[in-house]
Amino acid sequence: MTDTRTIIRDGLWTNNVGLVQILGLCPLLAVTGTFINGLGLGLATMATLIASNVTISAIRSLVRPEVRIPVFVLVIASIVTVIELLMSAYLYDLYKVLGIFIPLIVTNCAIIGRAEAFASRHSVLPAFLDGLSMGLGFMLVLVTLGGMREIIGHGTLFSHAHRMFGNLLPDITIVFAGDYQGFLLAVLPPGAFIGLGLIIALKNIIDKRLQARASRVTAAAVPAVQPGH
Amino acid sequence: MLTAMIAIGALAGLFGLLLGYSAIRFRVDADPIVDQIDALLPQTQCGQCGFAGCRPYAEAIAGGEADINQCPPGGEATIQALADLLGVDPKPLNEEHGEHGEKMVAVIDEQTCIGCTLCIQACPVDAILGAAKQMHTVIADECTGCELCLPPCPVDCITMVPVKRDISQWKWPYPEPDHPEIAEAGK
Amino acid sequence: MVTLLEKPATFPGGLHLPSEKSRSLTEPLTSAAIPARLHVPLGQNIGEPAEAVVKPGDKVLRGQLIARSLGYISAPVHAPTSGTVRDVGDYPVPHPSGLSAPCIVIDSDGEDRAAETGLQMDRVYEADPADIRQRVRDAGIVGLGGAGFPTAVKLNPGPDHIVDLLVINGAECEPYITCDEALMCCRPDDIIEGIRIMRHALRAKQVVIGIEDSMPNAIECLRKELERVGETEIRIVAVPTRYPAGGEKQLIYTLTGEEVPSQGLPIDIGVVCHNVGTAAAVARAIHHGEPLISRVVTVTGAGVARPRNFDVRIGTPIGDLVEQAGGYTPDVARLLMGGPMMGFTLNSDRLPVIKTSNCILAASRAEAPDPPHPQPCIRCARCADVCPASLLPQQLYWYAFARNLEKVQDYNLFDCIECGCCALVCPSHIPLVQYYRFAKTEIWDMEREREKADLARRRHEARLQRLEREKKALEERRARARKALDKKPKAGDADAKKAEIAAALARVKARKKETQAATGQADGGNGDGN
Amino acid sequence: MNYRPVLVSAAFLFLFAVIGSGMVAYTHENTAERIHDNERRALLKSLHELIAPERYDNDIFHDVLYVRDRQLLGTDKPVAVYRARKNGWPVAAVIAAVAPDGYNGSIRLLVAINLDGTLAGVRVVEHRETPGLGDAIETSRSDWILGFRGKSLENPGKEGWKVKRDGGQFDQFTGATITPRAVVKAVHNALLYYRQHGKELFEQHPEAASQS
Amino acid sequence: MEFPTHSSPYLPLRNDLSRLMATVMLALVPGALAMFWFFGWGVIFNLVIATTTALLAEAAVLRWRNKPVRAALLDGSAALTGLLLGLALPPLAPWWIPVIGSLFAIVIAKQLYGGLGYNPFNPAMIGFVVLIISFPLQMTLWSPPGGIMGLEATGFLDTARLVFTETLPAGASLDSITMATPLDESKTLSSLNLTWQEILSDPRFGNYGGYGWEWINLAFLLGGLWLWKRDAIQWHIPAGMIGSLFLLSLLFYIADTDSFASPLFHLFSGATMIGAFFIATDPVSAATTPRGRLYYGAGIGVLVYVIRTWGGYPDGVAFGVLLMNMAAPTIDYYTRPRVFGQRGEQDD
Amino acid sequence: MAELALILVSTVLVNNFVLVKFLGLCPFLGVSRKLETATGMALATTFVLTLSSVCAYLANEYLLAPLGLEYLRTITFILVIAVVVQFTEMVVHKTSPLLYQVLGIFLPLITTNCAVLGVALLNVQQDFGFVESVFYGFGAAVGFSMVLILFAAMRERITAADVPEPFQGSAIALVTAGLMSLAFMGFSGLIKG
Ligand SMILES: Cc1cc2nc3c(=O)[nH]c(=O)nc-3n(C[C@H](O)[C@H](O)[C@H](O)COP(=O)(O)O)c2cc1C
Ligand SMILES: Cc1cc2nc3c(=O)[nH]c(=O)nc-3n(C[C@H](O)[C@H](O)[C@H](O)COP(=O)(O)O)c2cc1C
Ligand SMILES: Cc1cc2nc3c(=O)[nH]c(=O)nc-3n(C[C@H](O)[C@H](O)[C@H](O)COP(=O)(O)O)c2cc1C
Ligand SMILES: Cc1cc2nc3c(=O)[nH]c(=O)nc-3n(C[C@H](O)[C@H](O)[C@H](O)CO)c2cc1C
Ligand code: SF4
Ligand code: SF4
Ligand code: SF4
Ligand code: SF4
Ligand code: FES
Repeated sequence: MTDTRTIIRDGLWTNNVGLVQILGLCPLLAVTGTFINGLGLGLATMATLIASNVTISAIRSLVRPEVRIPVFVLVIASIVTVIELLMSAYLYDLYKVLGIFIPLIVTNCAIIGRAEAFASRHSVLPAFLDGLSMGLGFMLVLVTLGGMREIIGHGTLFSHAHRMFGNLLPDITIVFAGDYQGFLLAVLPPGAFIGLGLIIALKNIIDKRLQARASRVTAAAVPAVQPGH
Repeated sequence: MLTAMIAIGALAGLFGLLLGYSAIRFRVDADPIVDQIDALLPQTQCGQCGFAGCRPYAEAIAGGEADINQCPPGGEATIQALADLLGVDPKPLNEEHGEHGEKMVAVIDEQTCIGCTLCIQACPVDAILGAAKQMHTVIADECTGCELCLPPCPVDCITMVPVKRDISQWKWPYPEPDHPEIAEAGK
Repeated sequence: MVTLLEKPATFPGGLHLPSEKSRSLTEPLTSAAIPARLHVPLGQNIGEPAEAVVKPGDKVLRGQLIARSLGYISAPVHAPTSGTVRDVGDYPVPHPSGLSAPCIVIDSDGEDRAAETGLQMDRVYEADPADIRQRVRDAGIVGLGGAGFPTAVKLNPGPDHIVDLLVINGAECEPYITCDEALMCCRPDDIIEGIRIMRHALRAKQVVIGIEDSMPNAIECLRKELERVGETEIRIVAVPTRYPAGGEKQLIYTLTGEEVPSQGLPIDIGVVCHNVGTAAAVARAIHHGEPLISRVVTVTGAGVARPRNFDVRIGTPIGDLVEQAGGYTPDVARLLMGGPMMGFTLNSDRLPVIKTSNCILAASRAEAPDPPHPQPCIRCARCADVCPASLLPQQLYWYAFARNLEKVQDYNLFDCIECGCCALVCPSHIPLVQYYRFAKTEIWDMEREREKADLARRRHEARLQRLEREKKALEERRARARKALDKKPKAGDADAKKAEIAAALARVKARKKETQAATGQADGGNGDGN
Repeated sequence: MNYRPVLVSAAFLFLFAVIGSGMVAYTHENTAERIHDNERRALLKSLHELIAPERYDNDIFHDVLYVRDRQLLGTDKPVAVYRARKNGWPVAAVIAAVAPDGYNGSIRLLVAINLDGTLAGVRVVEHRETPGLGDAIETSRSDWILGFRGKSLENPGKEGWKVKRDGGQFDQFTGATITPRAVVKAVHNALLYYRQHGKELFEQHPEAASQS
Repeated sequence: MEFPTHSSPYLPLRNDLSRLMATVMLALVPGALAMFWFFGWGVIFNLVIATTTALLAEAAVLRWRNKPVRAALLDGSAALTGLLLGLALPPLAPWWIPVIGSLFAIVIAKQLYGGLGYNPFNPAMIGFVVLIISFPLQMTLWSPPGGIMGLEATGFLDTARLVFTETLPAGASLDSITMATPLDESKTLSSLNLTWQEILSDPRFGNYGGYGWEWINLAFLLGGLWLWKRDAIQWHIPAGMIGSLFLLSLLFYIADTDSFASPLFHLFSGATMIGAFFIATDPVSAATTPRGRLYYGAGIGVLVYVIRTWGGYPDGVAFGVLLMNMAAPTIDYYTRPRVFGQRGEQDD
Repeated sequence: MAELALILVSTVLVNNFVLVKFLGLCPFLGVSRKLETATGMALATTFVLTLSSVCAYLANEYLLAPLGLEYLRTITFILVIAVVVQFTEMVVHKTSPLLYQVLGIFLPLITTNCAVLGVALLNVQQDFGFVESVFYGFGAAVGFSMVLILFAAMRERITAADVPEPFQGSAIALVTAGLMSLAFMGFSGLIKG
């Protein structure tokens, strides 16, 4: 059940935090005005998730049930605060934009959720992998939604990359249409909700296609296997 | 740095004492969720869910070890009820466990029955009457249609027949939204 | 304590419907011919069906008991005419399902000889109500107003209820149906007599007959009859013509301004309600010794040539009645039992008339068109505006549609009287009533399933316990057998084990001593013994 | 009653709290400097857009004064005034004025005024105007706000300090007059304030930045 | 003889959905004509574009879902959504405004929920709100009502060119051919601390409402009353909405005649009447219990007043309707009528 | 007084925590399938949110600020919240099984409700005093509860709707939340300043 491939597939697709578990929604919707913002918060969340998963898995056998949750949140909060301090030291612009949602990574339901559901039941290595894949899956949703909203809302992509990369990169903003007036709905709160709804529906459609294909494949394969028995 | 550690440590320690104390002071025993789940299961006791009857399955659901969509006799209705109880999204019946079919009862062909009592031992609800060497009969009202008596019968004298509905048990059909244009659109 | 209102109250909702009654009133009430073969169903009432007491080949007389009642809410069945029992078995019966049910088939001998029933009573008004009830029960009388509830049960208010008011329902609010009106015009004597018997049986303080104000003739006939017998304690009230004025709860509200409690019975507010036909049937039984073997049936609609009312023997095939009403017209498109609002379609006219058949409606396509295609509910709430039970039919529909049986009960599904007003006004043409009936039968079915499941659970648990016991017993037997074999205690608990171990140690020690002693004696003689 | 578990949980929580806060405190000590620096630089960046860095040599970030003038600065609260000097001589003042009557509330501005009373520039720091309509006051949306540069109380005169629709000199945006009207008025008021208090502004000693 | 079967009742049914929708459309005619009279051809363009898009969008989604297309189009609901949206849009809006609005209304607000009867929000108003928050500039392109200060409404050709190619007539600027609506203008003027008396003396205002808007509202009121007569709507919602708007504005007006508009102004400005009789009454998204409908209407009235008086948008009908749509299921739940025979529990 | 009323209006309507500020979304979507559960959650959250807003204020004012440990806010606040929640749960569970039936199962979920920590952090960010903190916490909770209950009632209705298959479940719930937030845009500008 806990083999590497399942863990990774779970995190990225089957049990994706944002699309299937519907957790961690606050940052997912709040900071995805642009691709880069999504990327920034995604990385921060992933780092937290990995660190907290590993720590909690390491101490899992020591914790008593009545203080389990407080200990978990303590661990997570410490990690998040460290990350927050580091970001404000080294990625100040991004830190300013993400605002309150960085400390709020603490209460990102996904993190405590993974701590409870996975890390506290598995050993360090799978917990690390789980953190990585869940974080990656979450980040993918963040950047997809961010990219989508940025394109529709502003007609650009990868704008404000300097917030993330400072002067490492030149301005990589892609402008799709010069005189695009912007479709504000996409950048406003309603657009975030509707956008995520559409992405989830899209995932459902893809799943259905995959399933149809899979059943067609097995249907074709069964007769070939049967004579062997 | 030291102030930080001491301040937070002291706060946490205090809270720890509080929680540890109240964990003892306010201890309560587990709640009866298993009973609630069990009450929703159809009690066919057929084992198709992969457990040795409905209650073990209920225990497995409560323990988070089994999914809610493994009981074919219950079908969608049971899944829906379980989803409501547990506050999760309903999902389609897992077909690995079987398909939801019409309600059936077992009937023993009394001509063929040799009175071996094997079926009696298999029936989870003691719905089969008869003693050794005598022909057996199924009490239709008590048979759950679990089909567990079929495999042991050495002479294959047990068949499953749909439950007969008389006029007092008749159900009004669900009104068909029979759009003629659906067929048209399908073409 | 309920009191009659001076001015009738207005119940919520309701509709003005075209009456269509005059067409079946042009001809007088006559008795229909007795057919050669009658199919008498055993379940003609709410409650348990009756159980046949005759077998094929038996000769029966008119009024003879042919099936006895089972249980309290049940009614016996009597032979409608004299003849031979041809068969006892499943035949199609008039029921929305179109299914078959147990029937007694009687071949008429054409003589219509009567049996002695022993139902008559003299000096009724001095008799014990319990005696009257027993005779009403033995006469197989059930409510003729539509539901077919055993009348004797309703004549027994129970010790803790006082009947303030006996309401006699002559409203007959559904379009087309005129059987009660015909009865009131032609047999007012039976009706009034029946009412007086019921009043006596119930010890009712007041009696009122409610009749729609569109039937002045009927009101007049009853009034004359009251005058004739000098009865002054029975009032007649003309209620405004509005469907469903004849619904029990609606009629009681119209007359008294009191609401029958939701999911309760009229007796909860001290009222009992009977149909006029039921009253007449009671009089026939008590005064003439005639059990319920016939009733008045309206045969009407644009689909029959000469609409009219008949006094019909139970079991008469509908086709025969239509024949006597001049046969079908070419317009006929649909055959209904009951009125157009509450009735149900029949798939064949070979079905028999039963105790609850008040009307046979052979409708033309214009009268009862095929329903237009249903469209989605737009929540316009017209249905709620006309619902006489003040329900929210759109919500009931919404949840019945989604098969949410729990919610649909939250919205008081079981207060729906299936009057059909909502469906008639729905702009989206949704068969609302069918959704409610679907939901109701589904819920009943679910309850039956639940009961079955509970039974299965109990039996399964009992079995598990039994197996456990047997296993224990078996183990004990085995243990005992083993114990008997090697005489060693074999106990599970720690103390016993300790004791066992101690004993074993002692034995070993003892043996050691023995051997030592032995070796000492024999000086290594059998050192590697055993 | 057995109190051992109570102590164990408390100790546990304590332990983790100490480790966690120690970790955080350590990080804090090592980053505090840099974070402070970042904050400073962020403000400087916007100030530099208004006053080129070559024009002054003082520590403008700390050479700040807080003043109050409900009438002309648009708020009850103290308003920061940053002062640029070169070789000790005043060069320009940057007033964090507020335009209180925007379409959706206050608009916070930085108004930089040269010593001679001409505008070095104006920037919007924060606003809640309707996106797509009133937000043309941002530099990223349009160049409108750059148009203030070089203007003063005399250029244009009193009548000119209005939007065109009200007979003045400044453009309004299509469909949105309220926002530019508010900004124009606030800038004009800031200039008036400077005319009244300009002298004092440069004379007073800087106050501790923490006093807010 | 054999007969076909189905469930009761068997009498001919009394009402019809398509006829209901057609009645509503017919009742819109006086109002639409009044708008055409005052605002010219732009109104017609909006109606045509919005309705066509609505129908096409509906057909497309139904096709995708393999549902019967023709029956759904013929029920008239999509067309009605298009019409109502069209009537809410400024006459000089470019062509893509009604298109985007209709697409949102039909696809997101209606069909994603399963089409007619299932949408929890008023589709036309969703379309409108999406537009006003996304394209505030285009959504303020109201031409001056014809006849005001001697101005003529923009002609057919000029309007067409403006709507389809976004080119202005020679010598004109957007500002010269558009004008803030009275509700909008009154907000601007009162923010300049003018009193209501001064505001009303502006030529853009008529006797008690905005110039032209009084007549438009009157026409919609007429159509609405006819709807009520024809039994297509019940009185509760319009009465609740107009009543609460009237009372609230009266209260503030009496308290301070200078800073608050008169009740008449509120009743005969903006979208009050079309809102009360045609939009708030959308049965699908409104509350359905009798008491609930009254509360629902009253809630809209209050919200309209609050948003008009203190909010960021000139009119509050669309937002008021959507906000109360949101509350409708809860209102329904808590205002279930007392079932016949049920005692005590919930009393009217 | 007027200021406190403004705080309430602002947190309930204009800056609604869920629909405008994006806080507390997971429980908003997670426990809104049924009206009854949503009501339970709303009650529990109102209680905890108000309480922890106060506790966090106290912790900040009397522990962190005097010691200059503001950077430890997140840790302290979340610790306070977690303990308040857990303690409440244990007490309720023991003392009132009935109340526990209603609230109990929701309490653990509240620890990870962003709204709770969000309120605490925003309180500090906006320099609120004690009374203001109480009102802010309470207002946020009422705003959360209101939209949660409205949303649950809508979702109950939507479950019976003929929603296209790919949209069934969370997708249509999110779209609905989006449309709700669209409607809430109507309150923007209500409070200036
Ligand atoms: C399950 C059931 C139980 C009833 N019990 C009684 C009863 O105890 N006493 C009584 O007077 N009527 C009883 N009734 C009769 C009802 O009051 C009513 O007269 C009957 O259902 C026919 O009503 P309808 O034709 O309006 O449907 C009962 C009816 C039903 C369906
Ligand atoms: C909608 C509706 C309409 C009814 N109309 C009549 C009617 O017109 N006349 C009548 O006697 N019973 C009518 N009934 C049946 C009565 O409610 C009630 O069952 C009957 O009067 C009881 O009398 P019974 O037991 O003698 O049949 C109607 C029932 C319903 C639900
Ligand atoms: C939804 C909406 C948002 C608006 N937002 C603004 C705004 O942010 N700033 C502004 O100046 N005008 C805004 N307006 C326009 C004003 O209400 C008003 O029409 C305008 O300022 C007067 O412009 P005019 O002089 O061009 O007619 C908005 C209008 C609407 C309908
Ligand atoms: C009285 C009445 C008012 C209506 N109002 C609206 C409306 O405001 N907006 C709309 O999109 N549809 C309206 N419709 C049409 C229809 O109900 C609407 O398209 C449904 O909401 C789509 O499911 C109305 C229909 C009627 C009968
Ligand atoms: S499959 Fe269902 S009915 Fe069968 S044993 Fe399992 S739970 Fe019981
Ligand atoms: S009789 Fe057979 S099918 Fe019926 S319950 Fe017993 S074992 Fe199952
Ligand atoms: S009358 Fe029909 S369409 Fe109207 S609310 Fe009732 S069921 Fe729905
Ligand atoms: S059938 Fe039921 S729901 Fe419909 S109007 Fe009659 S009582 Fe009301
Ligand atoms: S992320 Fe905010 S509540 Fe879950």
